[in-house]
Amino acid sequence: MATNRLCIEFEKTGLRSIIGPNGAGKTTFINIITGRIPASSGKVHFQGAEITNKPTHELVKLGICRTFQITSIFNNLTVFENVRIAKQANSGGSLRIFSTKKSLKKVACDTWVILERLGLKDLAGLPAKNMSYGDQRILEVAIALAGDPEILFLDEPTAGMSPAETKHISDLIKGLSKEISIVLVEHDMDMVMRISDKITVLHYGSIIAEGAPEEIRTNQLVREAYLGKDT
Amino acid sequence: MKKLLVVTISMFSMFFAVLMVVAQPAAAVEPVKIGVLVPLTGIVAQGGLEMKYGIEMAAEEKGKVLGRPIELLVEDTQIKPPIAVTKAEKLVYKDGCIALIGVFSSGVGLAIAANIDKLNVPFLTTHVMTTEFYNLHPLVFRSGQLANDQTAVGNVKGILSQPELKNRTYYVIVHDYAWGHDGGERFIALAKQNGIKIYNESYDKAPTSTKDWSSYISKIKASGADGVYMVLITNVIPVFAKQAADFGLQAKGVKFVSGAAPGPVELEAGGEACYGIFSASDWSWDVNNPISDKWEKAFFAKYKTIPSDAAVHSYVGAMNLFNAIDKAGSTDPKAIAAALKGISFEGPYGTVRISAKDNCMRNDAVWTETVAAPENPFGAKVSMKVLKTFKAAELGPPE
Amino acid sequence: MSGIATAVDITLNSLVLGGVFLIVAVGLNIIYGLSRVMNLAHGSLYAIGAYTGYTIVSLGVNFFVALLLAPIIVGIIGLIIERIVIAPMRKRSMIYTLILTYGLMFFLDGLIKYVWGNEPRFVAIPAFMRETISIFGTHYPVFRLTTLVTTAAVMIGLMLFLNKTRIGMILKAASTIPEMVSCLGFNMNYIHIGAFILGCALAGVAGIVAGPLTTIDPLMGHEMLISSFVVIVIGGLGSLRGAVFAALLIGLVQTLAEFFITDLAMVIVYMMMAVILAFMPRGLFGEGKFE
Amino acid sequence: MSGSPSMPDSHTSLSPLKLIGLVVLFIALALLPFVWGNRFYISLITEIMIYGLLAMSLDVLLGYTGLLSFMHNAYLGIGAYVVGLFLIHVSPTSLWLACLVGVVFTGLVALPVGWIQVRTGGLAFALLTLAFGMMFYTIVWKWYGLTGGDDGLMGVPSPDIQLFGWSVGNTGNPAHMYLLTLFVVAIALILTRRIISSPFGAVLEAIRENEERAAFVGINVRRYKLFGWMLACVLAGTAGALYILCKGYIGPVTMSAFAGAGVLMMVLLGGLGTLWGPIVGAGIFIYIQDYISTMTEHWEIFLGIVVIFLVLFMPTGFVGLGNFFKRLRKD
Repeated sequence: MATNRLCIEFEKTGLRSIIGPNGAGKTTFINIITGRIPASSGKVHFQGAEITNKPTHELVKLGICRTFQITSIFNNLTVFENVRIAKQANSGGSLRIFSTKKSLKKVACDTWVILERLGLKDLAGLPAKNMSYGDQRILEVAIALAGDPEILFLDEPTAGMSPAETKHISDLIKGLSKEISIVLVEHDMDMVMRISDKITVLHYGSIIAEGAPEEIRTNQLVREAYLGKDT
Repeated sequence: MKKLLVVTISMFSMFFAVLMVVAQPAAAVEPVKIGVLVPLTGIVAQGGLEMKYGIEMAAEEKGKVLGRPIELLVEDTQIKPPIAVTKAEKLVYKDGCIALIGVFSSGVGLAIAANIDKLNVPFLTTHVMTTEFYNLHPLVFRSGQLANDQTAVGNVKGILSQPELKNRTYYVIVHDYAWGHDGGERFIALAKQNGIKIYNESYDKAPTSTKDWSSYISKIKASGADGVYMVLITNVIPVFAKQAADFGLQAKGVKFVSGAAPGPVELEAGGEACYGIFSASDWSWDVNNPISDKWEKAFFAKYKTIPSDAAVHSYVGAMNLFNAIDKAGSTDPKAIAAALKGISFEGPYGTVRISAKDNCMRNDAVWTETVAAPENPFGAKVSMKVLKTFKAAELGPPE
Repeated sequence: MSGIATAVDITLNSLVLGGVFLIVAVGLNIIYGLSRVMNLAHGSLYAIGAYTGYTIVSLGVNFFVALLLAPIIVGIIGLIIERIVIAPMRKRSMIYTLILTYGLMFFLDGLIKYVWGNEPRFVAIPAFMRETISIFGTHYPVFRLTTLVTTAAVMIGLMLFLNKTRIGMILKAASTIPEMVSCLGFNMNYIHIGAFILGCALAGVAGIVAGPLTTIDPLMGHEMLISSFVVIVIGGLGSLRGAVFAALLIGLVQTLAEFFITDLAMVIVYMMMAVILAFMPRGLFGEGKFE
Repeated sequence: MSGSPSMPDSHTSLSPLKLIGLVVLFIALALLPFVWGNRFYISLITEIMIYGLLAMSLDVLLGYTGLLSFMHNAYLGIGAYVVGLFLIHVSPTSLWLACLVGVVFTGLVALPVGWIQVRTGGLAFALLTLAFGMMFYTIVWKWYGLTGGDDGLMGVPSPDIQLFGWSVGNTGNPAHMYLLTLFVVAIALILTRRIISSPFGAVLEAIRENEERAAFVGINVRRYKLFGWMLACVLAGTAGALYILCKGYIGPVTMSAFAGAGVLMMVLLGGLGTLWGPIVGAGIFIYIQDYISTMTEHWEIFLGIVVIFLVLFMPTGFVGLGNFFKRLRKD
């Protein structure tokens, strides 16, 4: 049982982090919410409506977007196209088979705004596969952002990033958490402690602690989960 | 660097291939070009090869037509109708052939005939049995294997002439395409008229790609029929016979009558399992007359393979065509067609006359049984022994 | 001939046909299961097995010795193919591997025609196998019964190899979780080569076993390839039980279709294949999915 | 925001120079039959264009949506059979109606098949196309009464439709058939290129690149795969209508698995993901199949080697070669 009788509430805005030792069920949990794995039991509600086991693209239309632990982007498309396609899928126009991509003026403008915000503007013409690993992680966040998310799940965004990139991405996430709700699955403890509004600790598929960073740092149960019981 | 090297090689090979095609040897006197369409790949490649040999022998023997040398241009139809049509277009438009000859299967013959107005050349088939060729088109002729109706008449008469075959119940199995259906239906109709018992009037239809005949043979065993009438493509006959022998049909005394003349080379592969197959066909090397014996020796000397009816049909057909071109005195398709009507040639199996009424040949035929071959110069183990001969008029169709 | 005799005939015929399908399909399954290579040239290797068997027997070697020699030769051919053509495709996408093995099929079919020509060939089976024995009133060729025995022997041998020998277990494990096996220190390269050779050898065995049953001609590989696809799809990927069930089922349907001349029987088989592919990706018993 | 600089797009949009070049090429091709009167080459090039259209429609599936179809020629066959049957049984004169019925019927057949096909991807999709393809092949072969079975459709009347005063159809002057084919294929090429570079086309490419990420940006992957499938099948149906007009014949052999893989070969020879590449590929394949087979009947060995060589060393095909040389000049 990856997750059992797990109940979490997310606020409209703010940055919630989910931490826990490897195999605690963090990724499985957000996979269920985002429709990547069908939920065997339990319910998922979003803004009052029940959305359990809805197909992925409908969830995204509702505003539930995510990034993946293993970077998942459109390799052979340019950076600009990666974000533009996400924007187009979100704001409509995909069924227009005779007009050109340029004709979707608003989609193009919004794309430039997102690229600007994430500092990817000068890489716009580059095929995504030629970018550095760190930039690809940032591009994936940009793609997720292009879906106008209400709630954004980030699965270990800083994994494999340089300290400078980690700093840049954590500031960005902090800024975003003011407008929308962000759920961060992360191992980088000091980053989590620094920027999270609230932290939930998962262990063997169930919640063992939930609260502000300070409470979690001093919580005995959390220390045992990580460091193991000292006999 | 590796990629660059590889790319230059591929460019060079393409260039070389184009060069080879374009550099056509210039001939001194403009030869008369005849297009030969035979299957050189696929399951009937052996028959196609023998047809090519027969036509080459005729060209060699005839030497000149309209005072000009004969040039044969051979193309492989792969017995696929669309490819045969493209090859026919190549022979007529690109190579400038003034006539087409050959073709092994009905499907291919009918596909080319459907395009004959566009091609606008006389088209003489030498191994097509479908009855749809009677009066099909003013430019389309047949001078080769007995048609389905003639074979059915020959087989029924042959069965009636053999006491041990007459009162058997025949199980009919055919290859599942137009030629097979036509052959099966005609035999069943004629057999019923003459009181020959048929076990399954809705005859069995087996796909041409069938390799494992066990379930069909089991059905024959289950039916208790002591005779089998098979309308199968030439090279499948020994396969069917061999698998039937495996199941002990021959041992139980079942006799086989074939709606298509088995090819001698194919029979060799089947060995003793192929003994005891009766069939009406134009010719087998067991026919002894001066022309036939002379032709057989010349054929064996040149090609070192057992002379077959596919080769002799094409030889006679080619001679008819060459004589018709000479008679017409020009390469105009209408003139050659007019000359072909009613033309006849004294060949190894007697006079072969192309009927002026329906553009298809009339000739004598033989009723043969496959037996262990007597002493013969060709080293053949299996031979088609002649039991009875038919006059052309007997087989019809009336003119 | 009584109804029982016909029933015996049909069952034996479908068992023989199903047996050949089984060996070819299992070979294809092993190669795909272990190295994710769907080898479209598998049918041609089956044909090469039949032709090699024919040549060995025509050189006077005893049929049963040929039964061992042919798979070894086809296995060696498999090794050569793997080293030259398949190995560089390791990292490439599945679509290119498919197209490559398709080109390989063209090449091998052309080679068969070049070496052995076009006419059908017959394997000279030993004299004692040519008789027929009567079972429940039907004369059934002894040779076809020996084919059943050979098929059973090959399958049991394979089962023992996979479950009892060390290499076998490694191969079986690698087909489920390749990463884990490589973490345990086994060189995945050898496993891929081993799987490919084993798969080709099985195609070779099926070839020489089926040779005397049907005609040996250059096109025998094409139909067998499509039938073996049907078997591994319906049986399910990586499952021996599934392959056995599916092979016998297809053998029965094809035999009955030919016996009762229902024209559209094969259409039903393809429809079943389509339904399983679309709605039951694991097939009837399979573990793995067709990615 | 400093306006929106020109969108860096992986597709080179049609610069004026290129446009003129294409128009000149089209006119040259249109005049070819009158300059070079040899009828064999004209009908050969017509056949190449028809197979090119079929290969291009397969490229829409393979090169742009990343879906491999083993037997895409089945839909050419359906289109051809329906047009042929309409001409034989309904009315031998109304050719345009026959072609319309043929293409629409192919679409109607492709819809339910497509609905099942898009539930799968990758190898399962390819095997499913094989299953459906063999189903159509067996039905056409066995339904002897209607389709003429193994011998194919016989007795197709080739009406001479008056296209601006020219008689088209397989008995008419092949130059007219050539022009009709050139006209239809050119339109299909322009339309498909327009669709591929449209927002809809961008969705297809996203699905090709990464199907899961496409779902996670809000694309209903199955629906768009179905649209891509329908576009490819309708184009194949059009090629089928042209095929029976040009050849006056259609048979199961054209719909077989063997021929289906030939079309796949054309796309690879030409180059994946370049719409007009497969048309070049069709030319190369038919050249190999026809010319080489006259020189030696072992043309299959030659073709096998070319394919293996291409996949190993030059996956972008001959057209891709062009880009290869461009890259060479740059570095």
